[in-house]
Amino acid sequence: MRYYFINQEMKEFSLDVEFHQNKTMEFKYEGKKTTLFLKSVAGKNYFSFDGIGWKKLAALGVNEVLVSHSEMYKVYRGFKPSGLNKGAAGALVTQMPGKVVKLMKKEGDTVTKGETVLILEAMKMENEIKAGADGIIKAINVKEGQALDSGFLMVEIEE
Amino acid sequence: MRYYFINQEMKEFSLDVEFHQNKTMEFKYEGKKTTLFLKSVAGKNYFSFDGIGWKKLAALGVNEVLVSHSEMYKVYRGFKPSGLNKGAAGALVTQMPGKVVKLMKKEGDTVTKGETVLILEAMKMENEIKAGADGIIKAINVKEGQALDSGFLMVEIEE
Amino acid sequence: MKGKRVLIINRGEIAIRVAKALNELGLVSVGVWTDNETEPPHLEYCQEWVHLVGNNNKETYLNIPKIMDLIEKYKIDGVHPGYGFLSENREFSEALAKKGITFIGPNPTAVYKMGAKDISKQVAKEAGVPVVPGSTGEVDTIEEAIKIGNEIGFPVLLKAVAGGGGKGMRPCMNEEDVKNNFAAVQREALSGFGYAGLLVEKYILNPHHIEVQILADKKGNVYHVFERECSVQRRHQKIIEEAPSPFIGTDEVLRNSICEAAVKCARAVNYDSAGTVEFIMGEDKKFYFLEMNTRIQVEHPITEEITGVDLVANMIKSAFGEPLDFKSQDDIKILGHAIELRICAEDPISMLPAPGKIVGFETTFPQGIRFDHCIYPKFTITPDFDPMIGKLIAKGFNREVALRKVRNAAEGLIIDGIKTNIALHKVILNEENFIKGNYSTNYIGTIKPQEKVAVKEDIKAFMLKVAAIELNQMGGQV
Amino acid sequence: MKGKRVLIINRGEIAIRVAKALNELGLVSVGVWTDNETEPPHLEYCQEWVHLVGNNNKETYLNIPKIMDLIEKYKIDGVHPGYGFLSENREFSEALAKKGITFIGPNPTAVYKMGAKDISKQVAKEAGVPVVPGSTGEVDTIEEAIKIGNEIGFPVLLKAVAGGGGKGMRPCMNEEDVKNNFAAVQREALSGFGYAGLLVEKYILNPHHIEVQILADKKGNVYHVFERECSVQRRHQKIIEEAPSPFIGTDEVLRNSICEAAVKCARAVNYDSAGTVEFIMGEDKKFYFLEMNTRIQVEHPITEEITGVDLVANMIKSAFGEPLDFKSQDDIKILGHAIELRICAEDPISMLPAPGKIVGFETTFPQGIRFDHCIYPKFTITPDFDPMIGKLIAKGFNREVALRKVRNAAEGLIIDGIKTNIALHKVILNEENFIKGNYSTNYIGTIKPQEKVAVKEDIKAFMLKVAAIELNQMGGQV
Repeated sequence: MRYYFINQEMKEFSLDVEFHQNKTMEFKYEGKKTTLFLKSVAGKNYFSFDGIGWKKLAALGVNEVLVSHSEMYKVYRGFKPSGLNKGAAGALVTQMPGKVVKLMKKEGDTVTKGETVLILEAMKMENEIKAGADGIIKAINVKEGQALDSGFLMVEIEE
Repeated sequence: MRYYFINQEMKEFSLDVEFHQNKTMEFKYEGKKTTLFLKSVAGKNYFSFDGIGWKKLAALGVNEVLVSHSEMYKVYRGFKPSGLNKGAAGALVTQMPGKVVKLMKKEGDTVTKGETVLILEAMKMENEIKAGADGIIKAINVKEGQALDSGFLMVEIEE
Repeated sequence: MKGKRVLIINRGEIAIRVAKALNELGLVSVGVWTDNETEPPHLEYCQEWVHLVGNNNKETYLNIPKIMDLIEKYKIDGVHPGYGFLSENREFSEALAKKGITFIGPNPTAVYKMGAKDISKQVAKEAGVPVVPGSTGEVDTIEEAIKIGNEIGFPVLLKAVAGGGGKGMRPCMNEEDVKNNFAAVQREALSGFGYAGLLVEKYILNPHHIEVQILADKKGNVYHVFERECSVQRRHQKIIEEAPSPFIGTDEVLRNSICEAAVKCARAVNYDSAGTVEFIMGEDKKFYFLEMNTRIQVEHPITEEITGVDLVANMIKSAFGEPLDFKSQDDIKILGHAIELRICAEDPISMLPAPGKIVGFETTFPQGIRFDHCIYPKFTITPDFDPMIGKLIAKGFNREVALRKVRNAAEGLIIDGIKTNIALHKVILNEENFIKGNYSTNYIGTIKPQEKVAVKEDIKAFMLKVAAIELNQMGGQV
Repeated sequence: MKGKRVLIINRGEIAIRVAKALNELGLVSVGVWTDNETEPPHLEYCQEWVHLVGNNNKETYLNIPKIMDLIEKYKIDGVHPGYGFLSENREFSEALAKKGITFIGPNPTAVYKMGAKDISKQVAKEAGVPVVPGSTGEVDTIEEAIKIGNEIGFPVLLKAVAGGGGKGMRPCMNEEDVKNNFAAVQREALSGFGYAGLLVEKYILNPHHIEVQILADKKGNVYHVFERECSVQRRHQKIIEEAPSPFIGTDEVLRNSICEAAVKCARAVNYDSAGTVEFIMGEDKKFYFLEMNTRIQVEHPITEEITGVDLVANMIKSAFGEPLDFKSQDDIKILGHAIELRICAEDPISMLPAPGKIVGFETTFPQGIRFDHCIYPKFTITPDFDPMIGKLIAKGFNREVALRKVRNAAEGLIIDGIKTNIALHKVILNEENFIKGNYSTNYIGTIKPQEKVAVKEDIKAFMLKVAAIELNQMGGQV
């Protein structure tokens, strides 16, 4: 089974895994092999890389997202998705769910890099969303007061 | 669905239950009807008898035993077992798992009520098992050092 | 008091904390659930559950008429507001007073006087407690704000009159900043606290945020329960608190004078509940009255841990006219040291909110840890609510021990599926200035621990994720 | 000390408690599992897991050669024995000393002197601490026991030399009792502690069992951490403990003298670890040295709660020659009150062990509760081990608050599938003599709270059982 991990900047990791009946997993990564031992004790799951030292395996694994330090990776089990389009400097994409408080620009306006295009409120905090590049606003896909999910393309700027 | 609860002294309760899709249970007991409300919140189960006050429902229900104050009831779902034989005064049955430390009597011996027949060790504690009636020891079904489960008929006394 | 029915108009960890105290005291804890949080974990500790209809805070936790209806419908005797929401809302406490409902908090006048920052400063001054120079009343226009800024000298701070917990505040280094921020702070004030009024005040450099816990009854007895050091902040919001303050240290004279000043402020408004007097302390150890929070504070647990005083239970007893657990100020003593980490759903580096769904939650703590939280596997953190999802509190025989314990506890707190600031806390707990207890409110801004959060990819993390998903495929157990 | 590898030769809640302390101090906690407990919950807190082969305690937790092999094989630097098993076994601590392995406990000589009750009494006498009259040495025959009984006067107590925790003890009212019990106590001594030697001593009526916690380092510093009242007992085993002792109350002179007596006993054997000096106190408040337990005690948490001293962590630091958390006796103070309930798998009325399989476990506790336990849903309690499965500890600002909290906590502790003594605890916590703090070790025997355990059938309990089973049929959630 091959796993793919891809983050918002399209950074990608892929891992091959084999699950053996003796409760071990064989990983292949960049040619190197790693064995992971698994055990369930008193209703909890534990892992070990040497079969001696054990740690709790917290994740329920129900989600398709891995959070590593402060990066989020989408996880794909057994397949690699096609056509994930990278967020270009001119594409303003929500990094978190939120609500559009105020649009500072309208379609057709000229913007310079770093200029505030709109204000997004998330968790009672106001965040100024700034243009990632000089250009003309090609499309504004949101309106004031609109609630947005993470990864939503709000504004497209033609460079 | 009818449930039967029977304890060691053959005391018996039976309940009729109907599970409704609106997450309520209708109980019938001695002609009286009772409604039980059920809810799952944040991964835990709760019950209510009035739909306002809620308490946690702890039991996983995987066991067939109900412990009520200090009595244990076997639970039978949908059927009533036949031929549960009551432990007579002359039948010495283990009330808990344990190990036979010492037999004080042998088959054929005469015993008087209250006389110690054998010593059973459970949880590092020695318990003197005494005759429940005057009589002659008809059968001893255990030997010293033997480990026993709960409910095991150790000695039979003919009154 | 026993048997009284108390409605908790809050959610999350504080609703749990309040329900625990109500149950323990023999009252009936009534909790609410809303349409944008239909399975709130706090119901676990509430004896009765009530539906507060609505999809956002304005329709629910901030909606006074709707809450008054519930109170009538469910024959409620008292209300605990927790913190935030309506906890310091004068109209609410007055509406309750009119109906003869017990508000578990101070009297409306105290709420009003301390809630309006211009008045509160006046109160403190008259009580003989120094205040930070600034606007004497609300500032309605950018021009006015700039004028005051020039009078008292920049930098200045723009803050919401109704604000608190650092929300609705922005520092301005110059006139330009005032222009850029004024409208935004007004909006944040309105959306966060339902009132847009602003204040301008002097911004002290390298200050310490030190606050004193107050506990008072309805008979005029006002006690302090010592201080808390709350200087580790980001965006003017506390993320680590400790008690006692390492900056005050063993200077019992200073400790006593700041605690006494707090008692003066509380007495000046006939304070009659649990509350907190916040001070700002300069490097010269001079302190100024900042504001009084007329509610139970997020960080109250560290005070409970070092004094053994159950603040929430005593707050409830006070509200119902019951005697407090102690008879004199001398009964209240400090034993040991406590540190609290606020666990927030946010990026540990940018420190920006990062809502999402928790998919794994495990704790492996040493002895002496208290974790006040509302986390459960599959808990979804929505943008509607505060990103703080838990408070990790360690109590130790001394600061060194507390630090050792909280460090080990942070290592043992695993929350999977969302970004949290745990990684940032780990950096801070091992950073020399923090270890020495040598930090001001500029700590985050100047030491920048967030930049030391490990960003190196560890392929093992990916393997564990795979293992978890595979295990899940086979029923969750090997 | 950091990085040292420590083997925990114990199980259950104490193995968890020890592992927590080791992890917190930066040592490597190595836990064991045996063939009659292949999934022990204590492994959750152990960094490494080792298989201790065997099906019963003689083959495993009491098997010195086998343990020495593990120590060699896994490069162990130190051993923590917990309580019971080999915690007070001289041969074991000497075997470790020979190999240069750190025994986390006192030096072998102290273990020997305090472990052999005849010698320990001599030690106490010479230290100027009064002892209970009784046999000066081991009693090998029934005749000898009866002879001593007649000298010091009946009633007398037959106790195992190697015993402790009330195990291997029986009171004898007359010669007949001695005849009937002598062999049994010998057998219990042998199976429970691996040594059959017995003692005979005077049996004091309406006595209080009060013990003093000792903490000492390897440099000759011996401190006391105040007393514990342990008089609520059944079959000479404690079921409820509290600190400080309500019988000593505010009599600081008495408190100081019993604590000082304990320190004298400890100094007399150059004690250098955590330990407990047990006293028996008559109604006249005269106290006699009973024995010294040269190990961490089951009830150590209540002392930790009221003093803030982490006894287990300090015991480990002491063993590795590290300085303790405090520098003088005056650093150790009492703040508040703590009560511990021993939760046992036993019939609440007959108080006899009732092993079985736990099928439901839920807790709903107030603030200030500590629950040291090894319980998990589906945990099977076997007859091989002690019936104690948990310790419910409440800490409060004063005894009244602690009592309120522990009462509420007992209501919120649900263990389904086995009999437990929770129902008995609930009766005691509401019984007037206990509430007044007015009880001796005869409390259970004379007040008989077990007879007040509700035996009325509540049909609702049956309905809930049905609900649980039905829910389970449909996947556990509605």
